[in-house]
Amino acid sequence: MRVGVVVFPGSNCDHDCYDVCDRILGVPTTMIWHQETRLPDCDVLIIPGGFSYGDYLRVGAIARFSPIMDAVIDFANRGGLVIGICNGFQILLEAGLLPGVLLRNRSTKFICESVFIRVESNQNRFTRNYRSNQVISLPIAHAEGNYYIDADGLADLEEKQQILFRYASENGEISDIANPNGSLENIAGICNAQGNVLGMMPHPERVADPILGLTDGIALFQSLL
Amino acid sequence: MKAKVYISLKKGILDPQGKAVERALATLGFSGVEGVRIGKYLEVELKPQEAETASQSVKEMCEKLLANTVIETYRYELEPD
Amino acid sequence: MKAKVYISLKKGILDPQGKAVERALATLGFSGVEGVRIGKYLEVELKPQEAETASQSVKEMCEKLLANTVIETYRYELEPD
Amino acid sequence: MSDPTAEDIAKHPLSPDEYKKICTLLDRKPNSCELAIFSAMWSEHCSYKSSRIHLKRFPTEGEHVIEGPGENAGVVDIGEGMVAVFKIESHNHPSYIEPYQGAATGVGGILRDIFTMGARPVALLNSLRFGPLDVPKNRYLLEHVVEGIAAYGNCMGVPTIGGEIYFHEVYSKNPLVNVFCLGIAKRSEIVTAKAGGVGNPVIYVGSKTGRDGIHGATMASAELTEAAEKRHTVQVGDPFTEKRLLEACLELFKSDAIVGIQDMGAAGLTSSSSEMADRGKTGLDIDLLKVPRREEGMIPEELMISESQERMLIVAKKGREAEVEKIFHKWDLDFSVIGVVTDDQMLRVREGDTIVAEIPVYALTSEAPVYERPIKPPKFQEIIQSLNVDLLQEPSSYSETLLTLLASPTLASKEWVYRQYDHMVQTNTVTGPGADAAVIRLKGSKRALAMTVDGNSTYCLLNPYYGGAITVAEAARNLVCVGALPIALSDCLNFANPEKPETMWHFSACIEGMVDACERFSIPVVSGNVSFYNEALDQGIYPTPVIGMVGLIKSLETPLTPGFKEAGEHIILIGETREEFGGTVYLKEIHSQERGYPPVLDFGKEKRVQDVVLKAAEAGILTAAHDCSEGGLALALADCCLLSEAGVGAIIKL
Repeated sequence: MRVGVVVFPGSNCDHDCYDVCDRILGVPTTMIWHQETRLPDCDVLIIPGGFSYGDYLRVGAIARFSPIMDAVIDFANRGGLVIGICNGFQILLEAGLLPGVLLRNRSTKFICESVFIRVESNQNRFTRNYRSNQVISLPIAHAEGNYYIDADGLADLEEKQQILFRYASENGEISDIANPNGSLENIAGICNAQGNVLGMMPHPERVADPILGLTDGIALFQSLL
Repeated sequence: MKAKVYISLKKGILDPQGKAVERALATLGFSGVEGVRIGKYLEVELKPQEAETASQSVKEMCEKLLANTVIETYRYELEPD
Repeated sequence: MKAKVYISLKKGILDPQGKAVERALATLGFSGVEGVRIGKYLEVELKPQEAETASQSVKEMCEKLLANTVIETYRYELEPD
Repeated sequence: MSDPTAEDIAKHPLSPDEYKKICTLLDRKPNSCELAIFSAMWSEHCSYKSSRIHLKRFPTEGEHVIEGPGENAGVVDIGEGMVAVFKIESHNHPSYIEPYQGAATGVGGILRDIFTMGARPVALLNSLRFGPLDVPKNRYLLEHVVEGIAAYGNCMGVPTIGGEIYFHEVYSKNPLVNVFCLGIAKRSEIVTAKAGGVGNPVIYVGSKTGRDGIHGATMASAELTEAAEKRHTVQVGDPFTEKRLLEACLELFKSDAIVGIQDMGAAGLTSSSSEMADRGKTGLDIDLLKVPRREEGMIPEELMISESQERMLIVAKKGREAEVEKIFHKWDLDFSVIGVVTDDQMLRVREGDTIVAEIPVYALTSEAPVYERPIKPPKFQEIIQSLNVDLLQEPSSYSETLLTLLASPTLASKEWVYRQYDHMVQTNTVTGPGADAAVIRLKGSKRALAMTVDGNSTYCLLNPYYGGAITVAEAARNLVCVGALPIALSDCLNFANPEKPETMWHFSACIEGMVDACERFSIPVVSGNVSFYNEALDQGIYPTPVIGMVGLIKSLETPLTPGFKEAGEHIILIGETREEFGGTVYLKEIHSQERGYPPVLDFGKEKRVQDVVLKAAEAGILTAAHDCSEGGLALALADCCLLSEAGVGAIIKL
């Protein structure tokens, strides 16, 4: 299993994702500079969090046109595994690999805190190490995490079980109080129809090392092995 | 030559920043406000060229990058120097 | 009644966002671009009222909240319904 | 270049004697560009002319110290071949004029001071002071300062892991924005800021130059009168460019292609060029025509003192320019060879062939004026130090009093602020905001670093000596409470107008207290900053020394945090409790008085208390630790219960 971490100017969580894959899981991991046009051979691509292009104009709007993106889109369309975390999720949306859009948080403020997330189903490649409806604690850190999609799109997501993570209360209840940024139906993470592209706002790479406390994120990375 | 581009959120799309400004205006005592929507206003300096070609390229810029046509609409005006 | 407010950075004030978009347009092959400045475009819905009073209160809104007059300038138009 | 008119001279805050000294040093009149250069370099902000004689008293050596004050940041040895590089700096005046950009560029500046030394910034803290929150303008300043800090730090991917916020009337017109940054590097990778090697190229990298912050440096040295709020001096930050500048510089330092580097901070090109030449004992010849600019018609003096952000000055080895250019080209940054190192110890600035400034480097640096300002205690000092406790009415309900104190903005939870800071990026944060001190682990090692920022201006008002000493002790206590050995500190000294003897009385006495505490606790000062003229319309701030202190945890087991862990644990109070109400938060919030003598600090006893707690922490027998500071024992206990995840209470036998 070989992992590739795509690095844009302004990416911040590239080193964090690299550290989990390389140091904690011991998986061969390479950093891929956004100006490359071909991908090294790898089985999983991680598009990390951060402020690609300073989040200028629209989050992910400029990164979407980096030279590497055509190769990433082609890799995804051929069934390769792609995970977009936070800014990475926003880039996948701008690139059309995932449906919907991420708007400014309801509070208009940047939010960095641990939140409870309910794993909607473990039938997907990325969530197979969790139990369905399991409640885990993952940190979020964003100002534009307010997921939106029109009614048809939402119906489509639900019908094809593409909603993998929702913001929830500690006992797994989907409520507005448990919704930190105003996302439609508390959506925190979705996959595409084929299930090989995952986009999520929470940061699993930040809860993978016991020294930092909880490790609810490691199971997601282990699902790639 | 200058292009003035106005990008707004489509009707029905949530505008948290607009709501926040609306609330702030109320607390400042502006009673006559019924709604606020916030969008982007871009000024693009263009090399002198035919209005027709300029309009075509500005349209393309908006479609490709400046606006996210899923949730935003755009309009623009051209101003010869 | 609707007020359209345009807020721009003052001349000379650095516009990192405009710079980034300008470069992005260049990499997308739009060769005719000589500069981009990004500001805000607000639509403020107002209760029906005299144009004079509306204009006065919109001006005050800009001065007090909508524009950061240290680094931004503003202009606005009023559109009766 | 024309000779400056009287009006030109008046534009710069140079005294007539200073102007005369310039003429003798040059043995001719300075032209307007030279005058601008002198006025920036001899400003209070850059030359420390009113504070230099007092700062000399600080102990700056120690077992861990590698680089003390004088470089861009202090460097301390943290073992296993690694070093920590850190500094705290103020951006007070710009934050009053434009809070978002003022605070953001403060973060940008302190980050550059760290990575210019070759270290990757891994942690940010900040110490903020505002006027009371019932005044709308103070709410506006707080909200936008926090947003500016968050926007810049978050975009740079450097976690903001701790800090403090105070609210007090004296800061209404003079908010304080002090930002602390710490970076990590291998000892062998440290880079210094010397312009060595005659003939080596002088290279400008980063953003283009504009008229940002013109007179910024001198503005920080001028009392903020209402009219003098210079609108056009707003510096605008671009964190996206700085992130590329950071990665480009760290990539550059892996090669040995450069001799020295310095960030262009206050007074931009002027201070970086003359300070690098001064350290290298060389001269610089720079051509302004080669300086990338973003505005037309900029005259030499504007280019020399502009404070446009995200720019660095590099001296590379002759012949290695292309190698350096390739790196900055990769990161899409401006690169331009603007001059060469010379051996005549002159700063020579030209526009093509015409010389616009020619000044001996020593005239700008070692010859900068040094003043021993007059000192006189304030008239009411005895009065405010007197406090008759018997006149204080005992609270009718102690519970109500505790709730009132907990609800006061200075003591209340700041979660709604630090929730806006990404305090987890880089996955090193073991203990984040809200604890006594923040702790980050060092990947690949059992060691960890703890850091805190602290200040108590009320104590410093009532007795500056003890106020200064307690500030050092307080920071050390916070580190010991997370199990860390205090190893070094950086200080940011925020004071009012130094031309007033009362200000200098506070300044000198505060430093004396800090010096004694540093020596008794063997904690050296490795870097720092002085911010004077925090005074507007005769309302000066209280003396506010703020300290950023760093501690070392040799082997991080389970992190020590203030929250009680489970019922049944014993609560132990270490140290003597005396009846001391002077300068307490209780006195201010409940009786709205700021009087009396601050708590007496017995250095010997304080050191023993700290050592005992540290030993107990290292032995792993503590499950929680917290120091009694503002609000005393009651607030400390309340914190320990509120911060406990086990939802426990506490029974105390007085």
